[in-house]
Amino acid sequence: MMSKIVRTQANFLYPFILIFGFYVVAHGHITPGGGFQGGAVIATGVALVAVAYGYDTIKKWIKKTHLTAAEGIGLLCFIITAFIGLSTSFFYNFLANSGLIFGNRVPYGINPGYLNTAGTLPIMNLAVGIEVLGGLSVIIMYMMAYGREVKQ
Amino acid sequence: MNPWDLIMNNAPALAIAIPLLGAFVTPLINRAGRKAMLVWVIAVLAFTEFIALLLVYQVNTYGIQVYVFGANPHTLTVPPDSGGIPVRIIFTIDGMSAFTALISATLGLVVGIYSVGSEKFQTAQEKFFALLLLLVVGMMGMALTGDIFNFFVFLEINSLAAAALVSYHLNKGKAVEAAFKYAVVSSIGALMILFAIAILYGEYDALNMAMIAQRMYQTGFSTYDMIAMTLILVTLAMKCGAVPMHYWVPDGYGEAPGGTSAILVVASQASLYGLFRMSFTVFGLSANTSSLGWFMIILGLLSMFIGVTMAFLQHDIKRLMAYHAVSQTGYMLLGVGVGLATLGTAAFNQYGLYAMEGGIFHIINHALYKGLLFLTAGAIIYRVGTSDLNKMGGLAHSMKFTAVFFLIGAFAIAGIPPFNGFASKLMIYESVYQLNPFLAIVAAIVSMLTLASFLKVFHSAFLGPKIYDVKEVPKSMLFAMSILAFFIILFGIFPNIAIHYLVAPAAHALANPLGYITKVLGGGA
Amino acid sequence: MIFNLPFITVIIVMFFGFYAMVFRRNLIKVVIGLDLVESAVNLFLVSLGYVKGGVAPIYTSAPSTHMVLPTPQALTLTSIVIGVATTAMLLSFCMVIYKHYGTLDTRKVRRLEE
Amino acid sequence: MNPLVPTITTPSGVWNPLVWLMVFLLSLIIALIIYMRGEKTRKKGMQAGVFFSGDRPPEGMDAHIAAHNIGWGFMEALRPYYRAMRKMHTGIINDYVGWFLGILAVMLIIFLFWGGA
Repeated sequence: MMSKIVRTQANFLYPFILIFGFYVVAHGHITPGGGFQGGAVIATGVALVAVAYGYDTIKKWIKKTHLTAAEGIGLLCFIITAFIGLSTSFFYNFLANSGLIFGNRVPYGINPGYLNTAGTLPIMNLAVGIEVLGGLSVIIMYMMAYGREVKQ
Repeated sequence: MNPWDLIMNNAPALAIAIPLLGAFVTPLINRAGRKAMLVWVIAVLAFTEFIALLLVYQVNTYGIQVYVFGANPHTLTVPPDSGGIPVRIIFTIDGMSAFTALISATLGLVVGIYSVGSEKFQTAQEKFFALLLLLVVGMMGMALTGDIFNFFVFLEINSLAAAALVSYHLNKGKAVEAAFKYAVVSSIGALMILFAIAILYGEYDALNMAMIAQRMYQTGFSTYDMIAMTLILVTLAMKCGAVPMHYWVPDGYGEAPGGTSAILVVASQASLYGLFRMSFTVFGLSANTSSLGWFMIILGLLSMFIGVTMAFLQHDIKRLMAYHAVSQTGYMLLGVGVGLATLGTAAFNQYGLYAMEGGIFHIINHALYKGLLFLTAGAIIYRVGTSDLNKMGGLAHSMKFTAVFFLIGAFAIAGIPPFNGFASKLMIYESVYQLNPFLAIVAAIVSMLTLASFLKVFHSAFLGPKIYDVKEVPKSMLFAMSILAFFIILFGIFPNIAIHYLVAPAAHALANPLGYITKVLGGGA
Repeated sequence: MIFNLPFITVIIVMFFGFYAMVFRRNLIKVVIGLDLVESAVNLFLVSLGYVKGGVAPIYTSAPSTHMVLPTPQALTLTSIVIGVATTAMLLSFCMVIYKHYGTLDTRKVRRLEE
Repeated sequence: MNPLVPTITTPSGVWNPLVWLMVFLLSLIIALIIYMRGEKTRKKGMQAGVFFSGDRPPEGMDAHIAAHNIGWGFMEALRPYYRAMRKMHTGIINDYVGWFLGILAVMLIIFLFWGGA
């Protein structure tokens, strides 16, 4: 556990980092960024809290099994989305231009950035985001746990 | 659309999608119990094997197959609005790809069955099996892809999964040391390949192998191509374990758990496939194939000789076999290198093609018998608890089946007729000596030394008085070994089954890069 | 000349990486060297994607002409993802090695030789 | 080419495993016949008791020739070669990377100056 100043800073920054991470994930198909970057940003939030409070405190708040489950669910969503298009071809973008939830056409030229475009890409971005946030956080957690074991 | 058509149309994609799905689901299924997880893993591996057989059938029946991810229809390689460049991820399956995919799937299935017994008492088995499936994904992807960047990605999947598998038994840190070395060396190699890919992309504006080969052929071979080619070929030679860059091989294979070394052999052979694919299909049209061929021949000779003499020195059973893997890789490089050196001349049809067939036939033979030998070594370690040959003896008293399987594998690797090693070695000897008799002499001497060192292993591990009071290994391990032993004898007595359906299509596919390019780019372009 | 600056940087960074990998006798430094090489290759990929006068391929803020191809960025991104996985795995290996061997000196981490 | 015909034709000859197998079996049968025609009156079990100059015969690991003793002469004859090989296989990760980069550099030079294109 680090000093009071660091902990307060971490408390203050943590929600903003999370929100920024989810923003990057959600806008993956229209701006630079995407699932991996957003997930990595979220994982840095976890890392910040973990460093500020120390492993002993954080392991009560964040369960490794939940993170592993997030990893598995993200990967499954990704590959199942790829499998749904199989009747045409693997990874086929079956939602594109269909007008459904993500199916709008992307307009040319300057526009505010419509989220409901690009077919299956936002779904895959979300899946990757969940997977990466789980995966990177669990790496951090395991490394901290093992580091303590090595020290002893 | 009925399920059969779905599988037939999407077989190339399913070859990687099914093991990938299997790898992701394995940890979740493990919540329902170990038995369910094992059944799931074996089912996935068996289905992958089925898909690989289907690919071989499709290639032999309909010629080169092309599969484009996310395209409608799935054979649309060059979309009309792309400016004539294949922009999507393309899987191109010719004889050589199908051949490598079949070996990967087969050894994956065998090692999966074997590991059911051999990893019974380990913790975190679901992670082991997930990594095994990921390794199969990496090998299949390397074999099937027609896009160099994808090749890099699958190469990295292959290396990372393999390194993680090597470290699975900690073995007081020794296995982790081996895995660290393996991972560092493969990562630096993969980065060099990425550098080469960047050079090629900057020059030709494409990532598709066929497109790069065609544009290189049109504009001539430049210095940048030369640098890219050297980076790719040296790295892939290192990844398949050619001397003098073989140091990671004995570490990695020697410390891998149980039968996993058997699949690591195939993981290196996927790199060997990459070496052949790059040198024949991508660079073969433009570069000087004669000097490339001699590069492979010299690496092959060095690997053969240094590998086998270093193996003689070892007293750790798996490390000894790992050096033999280096040595046997030399035969494949020699055979195919002679083919490459004579490509385009009259000598190619005279003996070069036979040398290539011999080298490629040796790939599948090596996967079978070295796989069997590593499985027997894993069985010995499973029962005896040590891998030191100095402490072994008299195991044939109690482990009769393992001894017989070991003997089959040892005779096959030493080239004793009528096992399969003899058939491919004969093809190599009798064709390479026409290029230079020295090559055949070295190959024959190495074969003798191989027999000598396996006699040493057989004597010290299986013969002598009964020292260990052990039982035979579990049935699943014996079953896995018997599959490989069956194929060794089958390909030994009827070598033409393998040559006709697998080896000859692979050799002809490699020797015909124009057919590959035409199939992907659709004639003109 | 000024446009060759990224490529010169690539070469310099890459050689620093190679130097660290070949001459530094510490496992962590070897991993750092590997990451330097990786950064150099990524920089090379990104600088290849630059076109004079081109606009980043973002639909929301650009006119519909003069966009550069997003492929190099995608390649770099994939390479970064793989690099993260590799680095995490190598550092975990370093931790396990340190626990069992008590050292990170490459001359002592050699129980597997010959 | 019928895949079930076992004959391989190489540029310099042919190889048929079935013929080889038949010859092998034939010689086995001949050897068996010779063996069967041997002395029938020998006593079984007498040959096993070995006499080691009055000593008790060694047991277990002592009666077994361990792996490092096999092929000693071969390695002794090639001692300078093996000394060089031992020096090459250091087991240090820096050397592994160094060899790879060295071969890369050498091959770059060779391909750039002598052929390749």
